[in-house]
Amino acid sequence: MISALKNDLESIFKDIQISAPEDDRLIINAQKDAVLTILKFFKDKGYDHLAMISCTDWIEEDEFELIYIVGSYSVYAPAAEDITSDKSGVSKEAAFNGGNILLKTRISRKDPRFITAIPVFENSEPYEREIHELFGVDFKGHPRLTPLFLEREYKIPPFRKDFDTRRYVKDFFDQIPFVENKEK
Amino acid sequence: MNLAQLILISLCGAFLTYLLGKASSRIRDTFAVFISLLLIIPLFCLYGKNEEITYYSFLGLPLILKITPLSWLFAIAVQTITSLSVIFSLSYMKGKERLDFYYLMLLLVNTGMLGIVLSADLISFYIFWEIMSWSTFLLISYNRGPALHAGMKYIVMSIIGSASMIIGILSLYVNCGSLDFVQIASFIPRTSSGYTLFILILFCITFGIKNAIAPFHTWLPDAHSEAPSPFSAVLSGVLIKMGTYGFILFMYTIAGLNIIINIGGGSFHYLISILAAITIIFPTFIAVLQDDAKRLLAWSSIAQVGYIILGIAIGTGLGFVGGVFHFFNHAAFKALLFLSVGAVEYRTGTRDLNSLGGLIKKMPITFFCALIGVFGLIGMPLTNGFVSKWLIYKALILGEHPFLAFIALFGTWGTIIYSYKLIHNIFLGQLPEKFSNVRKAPVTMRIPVIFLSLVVVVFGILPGIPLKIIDTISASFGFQPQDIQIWGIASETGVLNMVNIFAAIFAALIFVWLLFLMGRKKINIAQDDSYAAGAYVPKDKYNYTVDFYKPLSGMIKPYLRDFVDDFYLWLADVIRTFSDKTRKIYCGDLGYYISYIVLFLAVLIVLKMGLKIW
Amino acid sequence: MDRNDIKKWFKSPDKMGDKYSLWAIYFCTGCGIIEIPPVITARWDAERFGVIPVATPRQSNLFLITGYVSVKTLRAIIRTYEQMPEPKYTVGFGSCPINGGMYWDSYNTIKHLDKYIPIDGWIAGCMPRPEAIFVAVTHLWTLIDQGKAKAYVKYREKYGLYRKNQEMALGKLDWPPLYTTGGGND
Amino acid sequence: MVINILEIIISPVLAFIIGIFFMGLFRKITARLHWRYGPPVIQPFLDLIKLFHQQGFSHGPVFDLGIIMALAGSIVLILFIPFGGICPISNSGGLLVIIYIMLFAPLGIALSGGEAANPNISIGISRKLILALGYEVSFLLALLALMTYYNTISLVDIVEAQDNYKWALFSPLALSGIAYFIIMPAMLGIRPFDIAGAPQEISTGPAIEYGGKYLGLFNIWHALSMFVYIALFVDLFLGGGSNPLTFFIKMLVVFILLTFIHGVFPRFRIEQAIKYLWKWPVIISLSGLILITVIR
Repeated sequence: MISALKNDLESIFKDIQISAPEDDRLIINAQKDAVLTILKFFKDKGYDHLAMISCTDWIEEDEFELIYIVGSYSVYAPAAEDITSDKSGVSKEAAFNGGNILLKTRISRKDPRFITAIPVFENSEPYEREIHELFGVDFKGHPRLTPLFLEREYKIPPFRKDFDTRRYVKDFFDQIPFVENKEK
Repeated sequence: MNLAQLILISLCGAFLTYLLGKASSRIRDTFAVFISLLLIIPLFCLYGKNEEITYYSFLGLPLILKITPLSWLFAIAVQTITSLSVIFSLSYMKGKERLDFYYLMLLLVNTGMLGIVLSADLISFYIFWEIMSWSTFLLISYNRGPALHAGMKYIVMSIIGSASMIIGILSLYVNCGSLDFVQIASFIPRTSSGYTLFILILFCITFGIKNAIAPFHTWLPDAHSEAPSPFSAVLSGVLIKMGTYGFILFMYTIAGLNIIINIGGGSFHYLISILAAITIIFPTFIAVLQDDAKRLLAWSSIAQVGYIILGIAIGTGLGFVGGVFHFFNHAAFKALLFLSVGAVEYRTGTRDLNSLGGLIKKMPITFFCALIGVFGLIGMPLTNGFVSKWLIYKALILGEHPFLAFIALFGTWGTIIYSYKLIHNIFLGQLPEKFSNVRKAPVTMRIPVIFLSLVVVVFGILPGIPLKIIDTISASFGFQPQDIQIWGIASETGVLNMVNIFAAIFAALIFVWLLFLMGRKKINIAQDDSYAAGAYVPKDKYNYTVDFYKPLSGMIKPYLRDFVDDFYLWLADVIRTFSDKTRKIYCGDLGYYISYIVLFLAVLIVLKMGLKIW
Repeated sequence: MDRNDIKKWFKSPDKMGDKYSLWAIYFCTGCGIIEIPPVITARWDAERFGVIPVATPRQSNLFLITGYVSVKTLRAIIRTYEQMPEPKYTVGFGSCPINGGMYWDSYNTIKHLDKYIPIDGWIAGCMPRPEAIFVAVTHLWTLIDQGKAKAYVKYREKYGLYRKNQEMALGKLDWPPLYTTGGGND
Repeated sequence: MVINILEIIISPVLAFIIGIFFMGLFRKITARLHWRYGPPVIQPFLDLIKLFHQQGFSHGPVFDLGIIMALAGSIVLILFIPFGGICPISNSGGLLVIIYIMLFAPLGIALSGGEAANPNISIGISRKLILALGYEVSFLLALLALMTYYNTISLVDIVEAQDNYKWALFSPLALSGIAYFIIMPAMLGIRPFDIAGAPQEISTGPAIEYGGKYLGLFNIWHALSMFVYIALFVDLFLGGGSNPLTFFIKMLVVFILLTFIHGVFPRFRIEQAIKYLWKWPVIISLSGLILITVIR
């Protein structure tokens, strides 16, 4: 099934690199503007569960990398050994090993802007809010990019590599004086 | 000052307020208060004297007014409650229009009730009964809109009642010749018991409708929640009790004790007490489900009236004294509750139990009086409600009616459930933002409320005062007199010493208060400094009032659909469709009319010939 | 645990009362709360010492701050601490409330908890075992006996400083200051 | 007259001591059920000492009045209940007055809880009142069976009628006695029915905002109400005892049985509690009442 998917993808989309290290995982590197169409393509194929959107900060190449992890609930994918021992009561042919798809894309670090994936997957809203708060990536079309976890405003969003936590603690928490005790 | 002048003064007093109203509202208000207060004094000094006066004769039948201990008690209750509600409506109805009409109707209702209570023959009884019914109808539908529907429902049922009363009066006139209570009372033992049963049933239908007993109660909740608050205090305080007066009148003065006991093998008064027991149970639990304060109180009135009729219908001296005393208490604390809900509605503009809350900080006196009213309703030991309920229960238990006693006692816990919901949703809990600038109730509203709560507490601690009056009534009806002291009842089967209980509770309160002071000094904190699991209390969203008894209502709601009301509405539909069909006969075409006449004549001829056509 | 020391009872019943009925508020502040269930149930039974978990701050007089304190939880800890009636005692579990522990350089945890609320005693260990908790309780007893467990008095007297620190760390607090004049009203 | 005043002073003090002892025993037995040592038996007494010198927060005058009224109601209730030979106020009203004075406590706590303006408290109070509605049915049926069987409404007569081992529990009133015992946990508010004060769900319901001395008064009230309900059961169904010692032993037996029930059962949800309370105890007490009316 994975291999069938691979050639469909290559036929439809031009400049994407696909690699399949194991039989149940597919890693795709695509361009910024192709991401939504690929996501829709996978959704129609039964991959209806967006497990995670995560972001890594390639500070040397001055780029952010957004990773969309898509899995499928509708098609039950039992663990490998179930198939052999046939305990799971699922006939062999139907045992489609859905696995999950990693769709990676690169956006520039200086003005990190990207479009929201809510039209395709509604549940991507909190993930994008989190990435906006902790990396500073702005998702156009997102209904509410309000702060989610953090208590305070940060000049540099905390998960970026150039955010120096030690210095932040020194010039924020350590400024708060101790309440000295009388008899000390 | 004889009775006819009394009625005359209150009647033209009513019309005079209407005329004065044209001049200026201030004079009208003061005159209305003056006239209603003035009438209490002559009534008060009529105690003990049994005056009688035939003020008019109609078709050869004398119309008589007579004062008896029973009518004295009812007259005093009627007059005080009406004057209190007149004082209350001075400021409650300030902004509203058509006030002259309102005061006229209120005083007319008062005249009607006084007339009923003082009349000694069926004609004047019926006249005043109609005055009362019609002026109540006009008052119920005072503020337009849904009130008209409620008024219509009320007037239809009371017309049915009056119709059955007319039939009773006519049949009595035909058989007995005269309509004076004394003659009828002497006539009843002579006739067959079937006829007395027929008369009793007819009149009990009338009084049952007015009294909102089980099958005829459906008009009361709508009428109460739509009527203006001061009038609904009168309506549920004393107006319903005219039905009770009628019951007592017919069961004891006219029919007499021993006839009632063994009429139909003793089944008649037992049937009424079962009906009364039913009226205690299901309205109490419907009241638990209500969200509108006045509708809740209306359902509770039906339940409490069940207690009164239960007390009267058992037929023992103790039960009768308990029933009449409960009438007096219910008039006091139910009017108190309606007036305090009216005061809350006047200040906050709403009486929906789901959106109110925390008003104790803004209206402490109204809260305290409403609390005493609720304690009276439940029957807490230091209030008058407890003494009357104790009497009824003792009569039931020692009178070998354990199941009736169980229903009455279980009704008490239903009363606690809905009356705590009333107090909690209006006065306790967080004060919403929009009520933060609510002011105290105005003085004219606080006077009646404070007076009534004093009545509830004083007669609770010293029940001897009213009980002695009621004992003279029960003695006049042939019950053996109870041994009544100032502090309660002393009889060999069980002593109730209210002063003793008051002393014990007071001493315990003082002792616990000292224990309370022994601890460390308390610190007063604001309403939003409450436990919210570490979070700060959110404004306006920290109140649990919507659907207060959710688990209970989930279980009892399906059983409590008001079948009787649906039956009546279904009956009304059937009659409407039937009359629609018959309407088609009058199609306005002359040819049809002639054919109807000819057809009818043919039928007559056939009948006349005894169907021997050939 | 010399219980029948009746003379001590009559001399200072309030101290003894505090000692032998420490009611701890059951508030899970951090990762250390996993140590509390074994402490209060059959395995180690804190009720022998009179320590029982209670649901609300109003009823409690012992506040166990178990584990690291994140910035958001600090808001709830301060709120709960201020709602507790005096005399109240606080015990910090593990190294994180002392100086941030292994989150010493994190932007989101509170380093020195006693900058914000006064602490009576600390238990070292990155999640102290139940025996250590009982040692802390008995140590707290000796502190109460010597009258040194006066953190709530310090909080009352230096409330202005504490409040300033809290506002520096958390920004605007949405409840009014507990003591208005800086000095407490007993 | 002097003896009467002496009795009026002694019986609440005696009730307080027994109540506090029962609370201590309660925690000790439940602890032993959990295989742990549990606090010393005098622990509730130590808690009271601590609570009374701890600071109390008040939400307004009705907040204080409510808890004072609740405790005063329980103390007055003790005066009405014959304890062994001692019965301070025996001549006014009998069982009917007792039923109505029992209303002081729930209403007092409901009022003070309502004033504390906390939704958890309101939920606790509404659960407590619904639960009371649940057990009140069979409680009233049991009492009515007793009153009609002995044809009196005064408790003292009922106790005298059961002298020299004619206990009501073994007479035709056995059914009502069993029904009364089944609903006892609901009346005392212990484990199978402690929905109103569930610490986990609504953080102890009405007792949330009670601080120092308020919690002290609340604990004293709980101890006294436990004493009252068990004493009433012993008086009504177990002959009431000629001297305080036999009375105390009977109460102890009943109490220990109840603590076992408390230690073993999980907590009902409020709907389950009502369904249960309106089914089994009502069937038993109703059949008891019918049996009594048939016999008399």
